[in-house]
Amino acid sequence: MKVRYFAWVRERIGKPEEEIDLPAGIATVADLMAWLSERGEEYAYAFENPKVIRAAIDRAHVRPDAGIIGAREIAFFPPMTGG
Amino acid sequence: MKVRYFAWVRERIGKPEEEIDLPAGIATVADLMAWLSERGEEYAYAFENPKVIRAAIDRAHVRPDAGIIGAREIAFFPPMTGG
Amino acid sequence: MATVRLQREPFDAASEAAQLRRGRGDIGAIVTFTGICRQDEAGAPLVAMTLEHYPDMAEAEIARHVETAEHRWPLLGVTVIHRYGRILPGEDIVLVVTAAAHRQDAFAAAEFLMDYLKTRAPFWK
Amino acid sequence: MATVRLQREPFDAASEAAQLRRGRGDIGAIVTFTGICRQDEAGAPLVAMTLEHYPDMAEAEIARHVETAEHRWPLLGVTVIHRYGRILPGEDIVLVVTAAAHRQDAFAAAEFLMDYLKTRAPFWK
Repeated sequence: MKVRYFAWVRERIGKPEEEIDLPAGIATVADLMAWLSERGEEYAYAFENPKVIRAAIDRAHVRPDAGIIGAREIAFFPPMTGG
Repeated sequence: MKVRYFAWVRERIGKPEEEIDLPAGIATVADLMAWLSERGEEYAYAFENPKVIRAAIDRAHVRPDAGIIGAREIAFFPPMTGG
Repeated sequence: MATVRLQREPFDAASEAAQLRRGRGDIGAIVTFTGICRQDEAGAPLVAMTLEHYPDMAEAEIARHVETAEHRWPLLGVTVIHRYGRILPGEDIVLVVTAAAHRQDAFAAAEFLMDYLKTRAPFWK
Repeated sequence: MATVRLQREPFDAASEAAQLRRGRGDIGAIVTFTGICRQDEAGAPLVAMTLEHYPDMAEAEIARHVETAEHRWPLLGVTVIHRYGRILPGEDIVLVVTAAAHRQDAFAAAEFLMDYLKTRAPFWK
Protein backbone atom coordinates (compact mmCIF):
# COMPACT_ATOMS: atom_id res chain seq x y z
CA MET A 1 0.00 0.00 0.00
CA LYS A 2 1.32 3.41 -0.92
CA VAL A 3 1.17 6.06 1.79
CA ARG A 4 1.67 9.71 0.83
CA TYR A 5 2.32 12.75 3.01
CA PHE A 6 1.77 16.41 2.20
CA ALA A 7 2.76 19.81 3.62
CA TRP A 8 3.95 19.73 7.24
CA VAL A 9 3.05 16.05 7.65
CA ARG A 10 5.55 15.36 4.86
CA GLU A 11 8.07 17.78 6.36
CA ARG A 12 7.88 16.16 9.79
CA ILE A 13 8.14 12.62 8.50
CA GLY A 14 10.86 13.63 6.06
CA LYS A 15 9.58 11.86 2.95
CA PRO A 16 6.76 12.37 0.49
CA GLU A 17 5.66 8.75 0.23
CA GLU A 18 6.51 5.17 1.05
CA GLU A 19 5.31 1.61 0.48
CA ILE A 20 3.99 -0.06 3.59
CA ASP A 21 3.09 -3.66 4.33
CA LEU A 22 0.19 -3.50 6.72
CA PRO A 23 0.29 -5.83 9.72
CA ALA A 24 -2.89 -7.67 10.63
CA GLY A 25 -5.35 -5.77 12.80
CA ILE A 26 -4.93 -2.38 11.09
CA ALA A 27 -8.41 -1.83 9.66
CA THR A 28 -9.13 1.91 9.68
CA VAL A 29 -7.44 5.21 8.89
CA ALA A 30 -7.26 5.90 12.63
CA ASP A 31 -5.60 2.50 13.23
CA LEU A 32 -3.04 3.31 10.54
CA MET A 33 -2.23 6.71 12.08
CA ALA A 34 -1.75 5.09 15.50
CA TRP A 35 0.46 2.38 14.01
CA LEU A 36 2.54 4.89 12.03
CA SER A 37 3.07 6.99 15.20
CA GLU A 38 4.91 4.03 16.72
CA ARG A 39 7.45 3.88 13.88
CA GLY A 40 9.74 6.60 15.21
CA GLU A 41 10.05 10.11 16.55
CA GLU A 42 9.38 11.75 13.19
CA TYR A 43 6.11 9.84 12.84
CA ALA A 44 5.12 10.50 16.44
CA TYR A 45 5.71 14.21 15.81
CA ALA A 46 3.69 14.21 12.55
CA PHE A 47 0.73 12.45 14.13
CA GLU A 48 0.97 13.97 17.61
CA ASN A 49 -2.45 15.57 17.15
CA PRO A 50 -4.33 13.15 14.90
CA LYS A 51 -7.50 15.23 15.04
CA VAL A 52 -6.03 17.89 12.76
CA ILE A 53 -4.77 15.39 10.19
CA ARG A 54 -6.90 14.88 7.08
CA ALA A 55 -6.85 11.65 5.12
CA ALA A 56 -7.78 10.50 1.64
CA ILE A 57 -8.15 6.96 0.32
CA ASP A 58 -7.48 6.63 -3.38
CA ARG A 59 -7.75 10.41 -3.70
CA ALA A 60 -11.10 10.84 -2.02
CA HIS A 61 -11.53 12.43 1.41
CA VAL A 62 -12.38 9.97 4.18
CA ARG A 63 -13.04 10.10 7.91
CA PRO A 64 -10.75 8.47 10.47
CA ASP A 65 -13.10 5.52 10.89
CA ALA A 66 -12.99 4.67 7.17
CA GLY A 67 -11.82 1.13 6.39
CA ILE A 68 -8.52 0.84 4.55
CA ILE A 69 -8.66 -2.79 3.40
CA GLY A 70 -8.13 -2.88 -0.37
CA ALA A 71 -6.93 0.74 -0.64
CA ARG A 72 -4.12 1.36 -3.11
CA GLU A 73 -3.11 4.83 -1.87
CA ILE A 74 -3.66 6.53 1.44
CA ALA A 75 -2.67 10.16 1.97
CA PHE A 76 -2.25 12.20 5.15
CA PHE A 77 -2.13 15.98 5.19
CA PRO A 78 -2.99 19.04 7.24
CA PRO A 79 -6.19 20.98 6.54
CA MET A 80 -6.01 22.43 3.04
CA THR A 81 -5.24 26.13 2.82
CA GLY A 82 -6.48 26.61 -0.75
CA GLY A 83 -4.41 28.36 -3.36
CA MET B 1 -32.76 76.77 -23.27
CA LYS B 2 -31.54 73.62 -24.97
CA VAL B 3 -33.92 70.67 -24.99
CA ARG B 4 -32.60 67.20 -25.89
CA TYR B 5 -34.48 64.05 -26.78
CA PHE B 6 -33.24 60.45 -26.66
CA ALA B 7 -34.34 57.02 -27.93
CA TRP B 8 -38.01 56.85 -28.95
CA VAL B 9 -38.75 60.33 -27.66
CA ARG B 10 -36.19 61.58 -30.19
CA GLU B 11 -37.55 59.29 -32.89
CA ARG B 12 -41.12 60.48 -32.39
CA ILE B 13 -40.22 64.16 -32.34
CA GLY B 14 -37.82 63.69 -35.22
CA LYS B 15 -34.88 65.66 -33.91
CA PRO B 16 -32.23 65.15 -31.24
CA GLU B 17 -32.31 68.64 -29.77
CA GLU B 18 -33.55 72.18 -30.22
CA GLU B 19 -33.30 75.64 -28.67
CA ILE B 20 -36.51 76.82 -27.07
CA ASP B 21 -37.59 80.21 -25.77
CA LEU B 22 -39.82 79.51 -22.84
CA PRO B 23 -43.04 81.46 -22.56
CA ALA B 24 -44.00 82.87 -19.17
CA GLY B 25 -45.81 80.46 -16.87
CA ILE B 26 -43.78 77.34 -17.66
CA ALA B 27 -42.14 76.64 -14.33
CA THR B 28 -41.69 72.85 -14.01
CA VAL B 29 -40.65 69.85 -16.07
CA ALA B 30 -44.30 68.77 -16.20
CA ASP B 31 -45.32 72.23 -17.45
CA LEU B 32 -42.70 71.99 -20.18
CA MET B 33 -43.92 68.55 -21.30
CA ALA B 34 -47.50 69.81 -21.47
CA TRP B 35 -46.42 72.89 -23.41
CA LEU B 36 -44.30 70.83 -25.84
CA SER B 37 -47.23 68.44 -26.46
CA GLU B 38 -49.15 71.39 -27.93
CA ARG B 39 -46.51 72.10 -30.54
CA GLY B 40 -47.62 69.47 -33.04
CA GLU B 41 -48.57 65.88 -33.64
CA GLU B 42 -45.03 64.58 -33.27
CA TYR B 43 -44.71 66.21 -29.83
CA ALA B 44 -48.17 65.06 -28.79
CA TYR B 45 -47.18 61.51 -29.78
CA ALA B 46 -43.86 61.67 -27.92
CA PHE B 47 -45.46 62.95 -24.73
CA GLU B 48 -48.79 61.10 -24.98
CA ASN B 49 -47.99 59.22 -21.78
CA PRO B 50 -45.88 61.66 -19.74
CA LYS B 51 -45.67 59.26 -16.80
CA VAL B 52 -43.20 57.03 -18.65
CA ILE B 53 -40.96 59.91 -19.73
CA ARG B 54 -37.85 60.56 -17.68
CA ALA B 55 -36.24 63.98 -17.47
CA ALA B 56 -32.87 65.41 -16.57
CA ILE B 57 -31.92 69.01 -15.89
CA ASP B 58 -28.31 69.84 -16.64
CA ARG B 59 -27.59 66.10 -16.81
CA ALA B 60 -29.03 65.15 -13.43
CA HIS B 61 -32.25 63.15 -13.04
CA VAL B 62 -35.21 65.20 -11.84
CA ARG B 63 -38.87 64.58 -11.07
CA PRO B 64 -41.70 66.15 -13.09
CA ASP B 65 -42.32 68.79 -10.42
CA ALA B 66 -38.73 70.04 -10.58
CA GLY B 67 -38.39 73.74 -11.40
CA ILE B 68 -36.73 74.56 -14.71
CA ILE B 69 -35.98 78.24 -14.23
CA GLY B 70 -32.30 78.83 -14.92
CA ALA B 71 -31.70 75.40 -16.47
CA ARG B 72 -29.29 75.34 -19.41
CA GLU B 73 -30.21 71.89 -20.74
CA ILE B 74 -33.30 69.78 -20.25
CA ALA B 75 -33.46 66.21 -21.59
CA PHE B 76 -36.42 63.90 -22.10
CA PHE B 77 -36.06 60.16 -22.62
CA PRO B 78 -37.74 56.80 -22.00
CA PRO B 79 -36.68 54.65 -19.04
CA MET B 80 -33.07 53.63 -19.51
CA THR B 81 -32.46 50.08 -20.67
CA GLY B 82 -28.85 49.88 -19.62
CA GLY B 83 -26.14 48.66 -21.95
CA MET C 1 -7.30 54.58 -9.57
CA ALA C 2 -10.58 54.82 -11.47
CA THR C 3 -11.01 55.03 -15.23
CA VAL C 4 -14.37 55.58 -16.93
CA ARG C 5 -14.55 55.67 -20.70
CA LEU C 6 -17.38 55.73 -23.22
CA GLN C 7 -16.29 54.94 -26.72
CA ARG C 8 -17.51 53.79 -30.10
CA GLU C 9 -14.48 51.55 -30.69
CA PRO C 10 -13.88 48.04 -29.31
CA PHE C 11 -11.73 47.74 -26.21
CA ASP C 12 -9.03 45.30 -25.13
CA ALA C 13 -10.02 43.76 -21.80
CA ALA C 14 -6.62 42.16 -21.25
CA SER C 15 -4.64 45.36 -21.67
CA GLU C 16 -7.04 47.24 -19.39
CA ALA C 17 -6.60 44.62 -16.67
CA ALA C 18 -2.82 44.64 -17.20
CA GLN C 19 -2.73 48.40 -16.81
CA LEU C 20 -4.66 48.24 -13.55
CA ARG C 21 -2.17 45.93 -11.86
CA ARG C 22 1.06 47.23 -13.39
CA GLY C 23 3.80 47.74 -10.82
CA ARG C 24 1.60 46.92 -7.82
CA GLY C 25 2.21 44.28 -5.20
CA ASP C 26 -0.89 44.81 -3.09
CA ILE C 27 -3.47 43.43 -5.54
CA GLY C 28 -4.55 39.88 -4.76
CA ALA C 29 -7.66 39.65 -6.91
CA ILE C 30 -8.77 41.00 -10.25
CA VAL C 31 -12.28 40.49 -11.58
CA THR C 32 -12.88 41.25 -15.23
CA PHE C 33 -16.43 41.28 -16.51
CA THR C 34 -17.04 41.46 -20.25
CA GLY C 35 -20.58 41.94 -21.56
CA ILE C 36 -21.04 40.65 -25.08
CA CYS C 37 -23.75 41.30 -27.67
CA ARG C 38 -25.60 38.01 -28.15
CA GLN C 39 -26.98 36.74 -31.46
CA ASP C 40 -30.46 36.65 -29.96
CA GLU C 41 -30.18 39.65 -27.66
CA ALA C 42 -33.88 40.49 -28.00
CA GLY C 43 -35.15 36.91 -28.17
CA ALA C 44 -35.04 37.00 -31.99
CA PRO C 45 -31.96 36.80 -34.24
CA LEU C 46 -30.05 40.05 -34.10
CA VAL C 47 -28.20 41.67 -37.00
CA ALA C 48 -26.78 44.53 -35.00
CA MET C 49 -27.61 46.53 -31.90
CA THR C 50 -27.44 50.30 -31.80
CA LEU C 51 -26.78 51.65 -28.36
CA GLU C 52 -27.75 55.27 -27.81
CA HIS C 53 -26.53 57.22 -24.79
CA TYR C 54 -26.63 60.65 -23.21
CA PRO C 55 -22.92 61.39 -23.49
CA ASP C 56 -21.97 63.67 -20.61
CA MET C 57 -24.66 62.39 -18.31
CA ALA C 58 -23.64 58.77 -18.78
CA GLU C 59 -20.00 59.49 -17.93
CA ALA C 60 -20.93 61.52 -14.86
CA GLU C 61 -23.42 58.92 -13.62
CA ILE C 62 -21.04 56.01 -14.13
CA ALA C 63 -18.26 57.92 -12.36
CA ARG C 64 -20.62 58.55 -9.46
CA HIS C 65 -21.36 54.84 -9.15
CA VAL C 66 -17.66 54.02 -9.32
CA GLU C 67 -17.14 56.41 -6.41
CA THR C 68 -19.90 54.67 -4.48
CA ALA C 69 -18.21 51.32 -5.10
CA GLU C 70 -14.87 52.74 -3.95
CA HIS C 71 -16.45 53.91 -0.71
CA ARG C 72 -18.25 50.64 -0.13
CA TRP C 73 -15.37 48.22 -0.81
CA PRO C 74 -11.58 48.61 -0.35
CA LEU C 75 -10.71 48.67 -4.04
CA LEU C 76 -7.24 49.10 -5.48
CA GLY C 77 -8.44 49.98 -8.97
CA VAL C 78 -11.55 50.19 -11.13
CA THR C 79 -11.93 50.47 -14.89
CA VAL C 80 -15.28 50.84 -16.67
CA ILE C 81 -15.52 51.05 -20.45
CA HIS C 82 -18.87 51.17 -22.20
CA ARG C 83 -19.33 51.23 -25.95
CA TYR C 84 -22.09 53.02 -27.80
CA GLY C 85 -23.23 53.13 -31.42
CA ARG C 86 -23.55 50.09 -33.64
CA ILE C 87 -22.46 46.82 -32.05
CA LEU C 88 -22.49 43.46 -33.85
CA PRO C 89 -23.33 40.08 -32.29
CA GLY C 90 -20.22 38.61 -30.72
CA GLU C 91 -18.71 42.04 -30.06
CA ASP C 92 -18.03 43.39 -26.60
CA ILE C 93 -20.41 45.98 -25.15
CA VAL C 94 -19.10 46.71 -21.69
CA LEU C 95 -16.04 46.05 -19.53
CA VAL C 96 -15.68 46.30 -15.78
CA VAL C 97 -12.38 45.50 -14.11
CA THR C 98 -12.02 45.66 -10.34
CA ALA C 99 -8.86 45.08 -8.33
CA ALA C 100 -8.64 44.46 -4.60
CA ALA C 101 -6.53 42.69 -2.02
CA HIS C 102 -9.25 40.07 -1.52
CA ARG C 103 -11.59 38.35 -3.93
CA GLN C 104 -14.87 39.14 -2.17
CA ASP C 105 -14.37 42.88 -2.56
CA ALA C 106 -13.41 42.62 -6.23
CA PHE C 107 -16.43 40.39 -6.97
CA ALA C 108 -18.91 42.52 -5.03
CA ALA C 109 -17.82 45.77 -6.65
CA ALA C 110 -17.87 44.30 -10.17
CA GLU C 111 -21.39 42.94 -9.62
CA PHE C 112 -22.60 46.23 -8.16
CA LEU C 113 -21.28 48.20 -11.12
CA MET C 114 -22.63 45.75 -13.70
CA ASP C 115 -26.08 45.76 -12.07
CA TYR C 116 -26.14 49.51 -12.42
CA LEU C 117 -24.78 49.52 -15.98
CA LYS C 118 -27.21 46.88 -17.23
CA THR C 119 -30.33 48.40 -15.70
CA ARG C 120 -30.11 52.09 -14.88
CA ALA C 121 -27.26 53.69 -16.82
CA PRO C 122 -28.33 56.30 -19.41
CA PHE C 123 -28.25 53.97 -22.40
CA TRP C 124 -31.05 52.93 -24.70
CA LYS C 125 -31.07 49.90 -26.94
CA MET D 1 -17.03 23.04 -22.22
CA ALA D 2 -14.97 22.67 -19.06
CA THR D 3 -11.21 22.86 -18.79
CA VAL D 4 -9.28 22.16 -15.59
CA ARG D 5 -5.52 22.47 -15.57
CA LEU D 6 -2.88 22.37 -12.86
CA GLN D 7 0.47 23.66 -14.00
CA ARG D 8 3.75 25.05 -12.79
CA GLU D 9 3.96 27.65 -15.58
CA PRO D 10 2.21 31.02 -15.73
CA PHE D 11 -1.04 31.21 -17.72
CA ASP D 12 -2.47 33.78 -20.09
CA ALA D 13 -5.90 34.83 -18.81
CA ALA D 14 -6.78 36.71 -21.98
CA SER D 15 -6.14 33.81 -24.30
CA GLU D 16 -8.08 31.44 -22.05
CA ALA D 17 -11.07 33.78 -22.10
CA ALA D 18 -10.76 34.23 -25.86
CA GLN D 19 -10.76 30.48 -26.35
CA LEU D 20 -13.93 30.07 -24.31
CA ARG D 21 -15.96 32.45 -26.45
CA ARG D 22 -14.47 31.68 -29.88
CA GLY D 23 -17.12 31.16 -32.55
CA ARG D 24 -20.07 31.40 -30.16
CA GLY D 25 -22.98 33.81 -30.35
CA ASP D 26 -24.86 32.72 -27.24
CA ILE D 27 -22.43 34.06 -24.64
CA GLY D 28 -23.50 37.38 -23.15
CA ALA D 29 -21.25 37.50 -20.11
CA ILE D 30 -17.72 36.42 -19.27
CA VAL D 31 -16.28 36.72 -15.79
CA THR D 32 -12.55 36.30 -15.42
CA PHE D 33 -11.08 36.03 -11.95
CA THR D 34 -7.33 36.21 -11.51
CA GLY D 35 -5.81 35.49 -8.10
CA ILE D 36 -2.43 37.11 -7.63
CA CYS D 37 0.35 36.47 -5.13
CA ARG D 38 0.58 39.58 -2.98
CA GLN D 39 3.80 41.08 -1.61
CA ASP D 40 2.47 40.64 1.91
CA GLU D 41 0.49 37.44 1.41
CA ALA D 42 1.12 36.29 4.98
CA GLY D 43 0.98 39.74 6.58
CA ALA D 44 4.75 40.05 6.35
CA PRO D 45 6.84 40.78 3.23
CA LEU D 46 6.94 37.73 1.01
CA VAL D 47 9.89 36.63 -1.10
CA ALA D 48 8.13 33.74 -2.74
CA MET D 49 5.29 31.34 -2.02
CA THR D 50 5.57 27.63 -2.60
CA LEU D 51 2.26 26.00 -3.27
CA GLU D 52 2.12 22.26 -2.70
CA HIS D 53 -0.72 20.15 -4.04
CA TYR D 54 -1.94 16.55 -4.26
CA PRO D 55 -1.78 16.24 -8.02
CA ASP D 56 -4.45 13.79 -9.11
CA MET D 57 -6.73 14.50 -6.20
CA ALA D 58 -6.67 18.25 -6.83
CA GLU D 59 -7.64 17.83 -10.47
CA ALA D 60 -10.44 15.39 -9.67
CA GLU D 61 -11.80 17.56 -6.85
CA ILE D 62 -11.72 20.74 -8.90
CA ALA D 63 -13.42 18.95 -11.81
CA ARG D 64 -16.11 17.77 -9.42
CA HIS D 65 -16.75 21.32 -8.24
CA VAL D 66 -16.86 22.54 -11.85
CA GLU D 67 -19.55 19.91 -12.52
CA THR D 68 -21.49 21.11 -9.51
CA ALA D 69 -21.31 24.67 -10.84
CA GLU D 70 -22.48 23.50 -14.26
CA HIS D 71 -25.49 21.85 -12.70
CA ARG D 72 -26.32 24.81 -10.54
CA TRP D 73 -26.02 27.57 -13.16
CA PRO D 74 -26.62 27.51 -16.93
CA LEU D 75 -23.00 27.96 -17.96
CA LEU D 76 -21.69 28.05 -21.50
CA GLY D 77 -18.08 27.43 -20.55
CA VAL D 78 -15.74 27.14 -17.56
CA THR D 79 -11.97 27.23 -17.36
CA VAL D 80 -10.00 26.72 -14.15
CA ILE D 81 -6.21 26.90 -14.08
CA HIS D 82 -4.29 26.62 -10.84
CA ARG D 83 -0.55 26.94 -10.55
CA TYR D 84 1.63 25.09 -8.08
CA GLY D 85 5.27 25.25 -7.10
CA ARG D 86 7.19 28.44 -6.52
CA ILE D 87 5.22 31.63 -7.18
CA LEU D 88 6.66 35.12 -6.84
CA PRO D 89 4.81 38.22 -5.58
CA GLY D 90 2.92 39.82 -8.44
CA GLU D 91 2.55 36.53 -10.29
CA ASP D 92 -0.78 34.90 -11.00
CA ILE D 93 -1.82 31.92 -8.86
CA VAL D 94 -5.26 30.94 -10.11
CA LEU D 95 -7.60 31.69 -12.99
CA VAL D 96 -11.34 31.06 -13.21
CA VAL D 97 -13.24 32.01 -16.35
CA THR D 98 -16.99 31.48 -16.56
CA ALA D 99 -19.21 32.17 -19.57
CA ALA D 100 -23.00 32.39 -19.58
CA ALA D 101 -25.85 34.09 -21.39
CA HIS D 102 -26.47 36.33 -18.39
CA ARG D 103 -24.15 38.07 -15.99
CA GLN D 104 -25.65 36.75 -12.73
CA ASP D 105 -24.89 33.14 -13.64
CA ALA D 106 -21.33 33.90 -14.71
CA PHE D 107 -20.67 35.87 -11.50
CA ALA D 108 -22.27 33.30 -9.19
CA ALA D 109 -20.36 30.37 -10.69
CA ALA D 110 -17.02 32.21 -10.61
CA GLU D 111 -17.52 33.13 -6.95
CA PHE D 112 -18.58 29.59 -6.05
CA LEU D 113 -15.48 28.11 -7.68
CA MET D 114 -13.14 30.68 -6.17
CA ASP D 115 -14.57 30.14 -2.69
CA TYR D 116 -13.82 26.45 -3.07
CA LEU D 117 -10.36 26.97 -4.55
CA LYS D 118 -9.26 29.47 -1.90
CA THR D 119 -10.47 27.48 1.10
CA ARG D 120 -10.88 23.76 0.50
CA ALA D 121 -8.95 22.69 -2.60
CA PRO D 122 -6.05 20.27 -1.93
CA PHE D 123 -3.34 22.91 -1.87
CA TRP D 124 -1.02 23.90 0.93
CA LYS D 125 0.87 27.17 1.20
